[in-house]
Amino acid sequence: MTGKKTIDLKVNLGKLRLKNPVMTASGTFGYGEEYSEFIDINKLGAVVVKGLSLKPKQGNPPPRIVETPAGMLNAIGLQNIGIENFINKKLPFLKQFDTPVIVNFFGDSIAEYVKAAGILNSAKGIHALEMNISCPNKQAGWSIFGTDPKVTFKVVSQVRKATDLTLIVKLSPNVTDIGLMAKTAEDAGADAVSLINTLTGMAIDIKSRKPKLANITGGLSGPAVRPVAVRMVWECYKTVKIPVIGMGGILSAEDAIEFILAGASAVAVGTGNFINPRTTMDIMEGIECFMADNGIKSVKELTGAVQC
Amino acid sequence: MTGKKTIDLKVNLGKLRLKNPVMTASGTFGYGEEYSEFIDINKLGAVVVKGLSLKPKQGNPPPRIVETPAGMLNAIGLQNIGIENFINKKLPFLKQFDTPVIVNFFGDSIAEYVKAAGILNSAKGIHALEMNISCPNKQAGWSIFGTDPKVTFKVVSQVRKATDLTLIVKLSPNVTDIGLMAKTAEDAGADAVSLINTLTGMAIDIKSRKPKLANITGGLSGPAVRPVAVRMVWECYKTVKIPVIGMGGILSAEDAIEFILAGASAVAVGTGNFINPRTTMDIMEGIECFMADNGIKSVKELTGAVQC
Amino acid sequence: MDRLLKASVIENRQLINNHYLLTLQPLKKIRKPGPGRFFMLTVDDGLDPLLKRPFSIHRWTGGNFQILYRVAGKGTHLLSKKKQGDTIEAIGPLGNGFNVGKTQNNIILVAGGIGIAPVFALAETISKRKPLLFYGTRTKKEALCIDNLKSLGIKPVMSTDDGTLGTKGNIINVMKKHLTRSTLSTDCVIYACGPGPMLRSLSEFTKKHGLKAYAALEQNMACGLGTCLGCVVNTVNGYKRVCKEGPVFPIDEIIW
Amino acid sequence: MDRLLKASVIENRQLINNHYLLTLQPLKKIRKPGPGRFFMLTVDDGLDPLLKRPFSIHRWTGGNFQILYRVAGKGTHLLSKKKQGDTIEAIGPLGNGFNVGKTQNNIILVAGGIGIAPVFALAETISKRKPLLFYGTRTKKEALCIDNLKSLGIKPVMSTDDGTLGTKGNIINVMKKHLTRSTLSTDCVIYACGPGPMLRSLSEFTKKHGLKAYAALEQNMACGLGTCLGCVVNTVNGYKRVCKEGPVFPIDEIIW
Ligand SMILES: Cc1cc2nc3c(=O)[nH]c(=O)nc-3n(C[C@H](O)[C@H](O)[C@H](O)COP(=O)(O)OP(=O)(O)OC[C@H]3O[C@@H](n4cnc5c(N)ncnc54)[C@H](O)[C@@H]3O)c2cc1C
Ligand SMILES: Cc1cc2nc3c(=O)[nH]c(=O)nc-3n(C[C@H](O)[C@H](O)[C@H](O)COP(=O)(O)OP(=O)(O)OC[C@H]3O[C@@H](n4cnc5c(N)ncnc54)[C@H](O)[C@@H]3O)c2cc1C
Ligand SMILES: Cc1cc2nc3c(=O)[nH]c(=O)nc-3n(C[C@H](O)[C@H](O)[C@H](O)COP(=O)(O)O)c2cc1C
Ligand SMILES: Cc1cc2nc3c(=O)[nH]c(=O)nc-3n(C[C@H](O)[C@H](O)[C@H](O)COP(=O)(O)O)c2cc1C
Ligand code: FES
Ligand code: FES
Repeated sequence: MTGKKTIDLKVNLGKLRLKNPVMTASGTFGYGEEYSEFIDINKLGAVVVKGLSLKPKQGNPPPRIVETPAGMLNAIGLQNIGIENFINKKLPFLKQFDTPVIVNFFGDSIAEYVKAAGILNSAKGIHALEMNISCPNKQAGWSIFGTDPKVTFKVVSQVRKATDLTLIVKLSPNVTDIGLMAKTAEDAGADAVSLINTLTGMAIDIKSRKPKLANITGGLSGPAVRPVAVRMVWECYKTVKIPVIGMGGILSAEDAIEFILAGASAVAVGTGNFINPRTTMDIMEGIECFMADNGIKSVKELTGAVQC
Repeated sequence: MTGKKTIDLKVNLGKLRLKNPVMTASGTFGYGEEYSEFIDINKLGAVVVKGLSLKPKQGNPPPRIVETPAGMLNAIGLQNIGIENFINKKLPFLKQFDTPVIVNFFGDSIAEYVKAAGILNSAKGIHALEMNISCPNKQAGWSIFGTDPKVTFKVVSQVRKATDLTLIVKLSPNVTDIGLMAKTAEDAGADAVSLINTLTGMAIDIKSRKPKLANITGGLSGPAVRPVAVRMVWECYKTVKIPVIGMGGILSAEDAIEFILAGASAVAVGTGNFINPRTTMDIMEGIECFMADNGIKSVKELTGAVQC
Repeated sequence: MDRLLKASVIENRQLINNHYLLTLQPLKKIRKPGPGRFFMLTVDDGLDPLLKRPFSIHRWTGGNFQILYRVAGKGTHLLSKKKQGDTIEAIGPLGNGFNVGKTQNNIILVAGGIGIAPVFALAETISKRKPLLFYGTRTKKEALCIDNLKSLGIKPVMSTDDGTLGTKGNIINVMKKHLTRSTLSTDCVIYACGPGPMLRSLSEFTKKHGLKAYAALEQNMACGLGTCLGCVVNTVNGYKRVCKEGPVFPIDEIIW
Repeated sequence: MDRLLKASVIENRQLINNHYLLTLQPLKKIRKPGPGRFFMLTVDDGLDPLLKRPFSIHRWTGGNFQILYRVAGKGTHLLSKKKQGDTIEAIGPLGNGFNVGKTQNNIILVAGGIGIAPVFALAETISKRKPLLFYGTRTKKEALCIDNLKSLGIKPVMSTDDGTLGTKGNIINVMKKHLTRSTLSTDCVIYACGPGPMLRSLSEFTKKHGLKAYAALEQNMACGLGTCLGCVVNTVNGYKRVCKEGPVFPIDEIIW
């Protein structure tokens, strides 16, 4: 048995160093403030904040969420306070902690993506960028960033030029070939890919005959999608050389280890934060125990260690 | 209120007439024998049998199934007794009933698809064919039939020439644009599309570090996938003029009505048969009650009636 | 960490039909929360239902708190199966409750259906100021807390959909008539909780008469903490989170 | 329809650690099933766990049947929470059980761990023919049914992993020694149930000595009826369904 003391949880995402592989998933952790009551943010591998755009966005009308079997649909519509407000009002809070801040962002055009990346790049206290090219709440042809490899290549390589921060590309699972999308991001200069974003879904109230979400469709997350997410992480791990960040229905250390074995260098907890705000901490401790029990010294040994 | 007597459950799939919209999903109902103990097969809208190929197929090694949150993964590997054995040994049983028999089939090449369709076309007692172009248990480039529209068009139009039976094309959900796949099937001469087949997924046992399925990946079915299935049925309904057959996690009349409102002309029950062998019967009665309670005369009025 | 807690089920009493009163003992000490605030409760340990469910604080009795709830679906059905000694995970108290000015008199309370749960909590807090309570339910049986209200010296003006208790019909209409008959002073403040249509018609009434009113709203919730942005309502100042800025809002802010 | 039934929980008794004995009363009359057959039981009403779980018939007592089970995961954990009066949905009896020739004497039974559940059922059926029972468990505490076996006149040859009862070590080794000491007649037939490794080493032994043996196998199941093809094992005659052709197979057919 390896004592807990000698266990090495450190992982690297490009040039970014994390003290452990457990991050938060964008859009499920706000800008960190609310959860600081429940967990020690200093202990997190990284904080990934709610997706930001150049201008504040009001998002979709309610109802925005609905529960589904072992999952939930959301159609928040990327409501956010805008990059400027984030930098001025929210980043100072996050800077207090000894934990990397990863900013998830998006744009309505390549130009907006590039501009956003540029502004974020020069703000102090941001350690990495996560480009959301995958939100399924479509507006005016918007979803093509994440589903058409040509467009993906274009937007990622342009953003690459605009920032020297670690650049993570967040992939959509709503594609035929996830490996190809990961490869495209890698070729365009991404330092890592993260997946999965939500699967597009829909639920209908049979009494009113109306969609349960005002936006009609929404994104499916939670344990229901986990098998799909694990498979996609495994496919990406086999296809690209850059690190893969896995997420999709992670609620426990077991779940997290499943993703790591499938090929994830780090994992993110999304819906799990809602079910229990301490989920990230429990996972971290659970991974440590698992490693101690199994004599594993470095969590890096587990990445992709599934025996197929 | 409409009395139950005047309720019209009849639906059409191409030239095929069903007495009600509740069918069984391929691979979950065997060839009907086992379930005849639990339900009256005469009452079903249609029976869809386990996928058949020209030659018998032994399928994948075990373990072949594993439960996941509100769902299950299967990697049966299309084990089947072959078309000839089916016609000689199983079809006679099904012919006894006043219920259309829909034969699900697949091939390893276009030639095999065409040959299979031809043989099935000349067997007496088969009412429609369902082409499985979507099984995710890939072998040797096999999955492209259901994910590359060009190949899909080719195989469907060739099969179309080989049969004058109602031809249903069963679509894979593992694609970027399900509407395009449905349109491709329609353009190639399909009389209907059915969806969804299973979503490709994976589960890993963290203790042994091995995939829980011997085949590594498998197909996810059950309530977990329902929101994805409903969304895809809705997209196909908007895109094509031919009838859509909806399935994916249907366990109750409410679930079935959700699919019908999204655009399904008929629905199929898969995993639901395992949970309770009487699921199809309960759904049929539940749809009837719903229609009586809501003064709906024909179930056709409900197809696509979601108010978006 | 203070607001993440486990609580032990002391009692889960069926009051009538699908209405239950759940008494919980927090396994650590928590301070008495104000009326209108709420807890997110785990209704089951499994993955379906997945999310916690929000419930208002109904009563606070010597360190225990009570939830008055109606079985609305799967989650509340499972909650109704909890037995004495079972443990429930809770987050709370959450949100902004009813904030009654210390000197405010002339208080009018309006409750529709299970909306009595938080309205009773408020009534208990300010009972000495003799609030006027309008309370509508579907039928006589579903008129809850009547005895407890009496102990507080409050005799609600009732209405029921089927006329089995009080006036037949909708409580806002009853309130309108009642308040027009008596002198409708503009320094009164209304606090309400109930179904959407009730609150909407209340809001039309208060706008018309320039009255101050606050309503506790409901919305599907995932986190209850303000992070998921799932529970917003549309207000004159944009979308606001029911779990964080609410659940109690000035009624004239809400865009119905 | 006969094999789809509801059953009422009469008792769900914890025997030791994570082993329970569940007594069920079918809500309609069913015939006594043979040993080695099984039921698919609903462990929860929700969607997670989704599938029914297979359990062997352990005992049949005046119209009630008993399931002897070990908590292995989520489903069996939920099963262990069932209380008297709860209703469980069941399908069964299913599969092909132990088929002992009417004149067969010289019967050897082998059980490993919870494999005692169906092996006991068989022992009870043929107890008059004085079967020899080899029974291995992890530890003394987990040796179940010993008293009931005694009432049948059967005193098992025991082994435990930790040596707290019987010989320390694996039951197949114990059996090997025992059978070599006594005269190993070739007209004996072995019936076994237990973990995979146990059955595999039993099969090596029986092959070597040309003995007839049958084993009850386990496999993940979805339907239990033979339709999903999910539960196959590899045999010399190709894949066979544990739920339909099995769960009892001639041990020499199985490809381990
Ligand atoms: C701040 C707040 C306080 C509340 N206080 C009480 C109370 O004191 N007593 C009481 O009986 N009820 C209260 N509710 C309503 C209660 O939360 C819902 O009835 C419950 O969540 C329904 O869950 P279910 O699984 O039984 O129903 P479901 O089958 O999930 O749905 C039934 C109905 O409840 C709604 N609903 C489902 N999930 C939620 C959710 N997470 N949040 C809000 N609504 C939801 C659905 O939209 C649907 O209309 C409150 C709601 C909020 C937002
Ligand atoms: C014919 C047959 C008879 C059985 N009889 C008994 C018995 O009498 N007493 C007893 O304690 N156990 C018996 N079992 C085993 C029992 O079915 C499993 O322990 C149970 O299904 C585990 O469910 P779970 O949710 O608790 O565990 P999970 O968390 O789902 O899994 C724990 C382990 O059980 C296995 N398992 C899960 N689901 C199934 C399934 N549907 N079928 C088979 N294995 C599964 C998993 O592969 C895993 O190894 C029998 C199994 C079969 C096939
Ligand atoms: C309410 C909600 C809001 C989300 N917002 C964002 C977002 O702004 N940007 C983004 O890239 N992903 C967003 N996601 C997706 C999550 O980051 C994550 O990829 C997904 O939910 C799968 O993980 P999970 O199953 O653990 O939730 C959101 C998810 C949820 C549930
Ligand atoms: C065990 C199993 C076997 C299946 N075999 C087939 C098959 O042979 N051919 C096919 O087209 N679909 C097959 N399917 C897919 C189902 O027909 C259906 O499309 C899918 O399971 C979704 O529906 P459900 O969630 O109701 O199960 C199979 C599904 C399961 C679970
Ligand atoms: S419930 Fe998540 S923000 Fe209100
Ligand atoms: S469990 Fe379905 S075939 Fe055996």
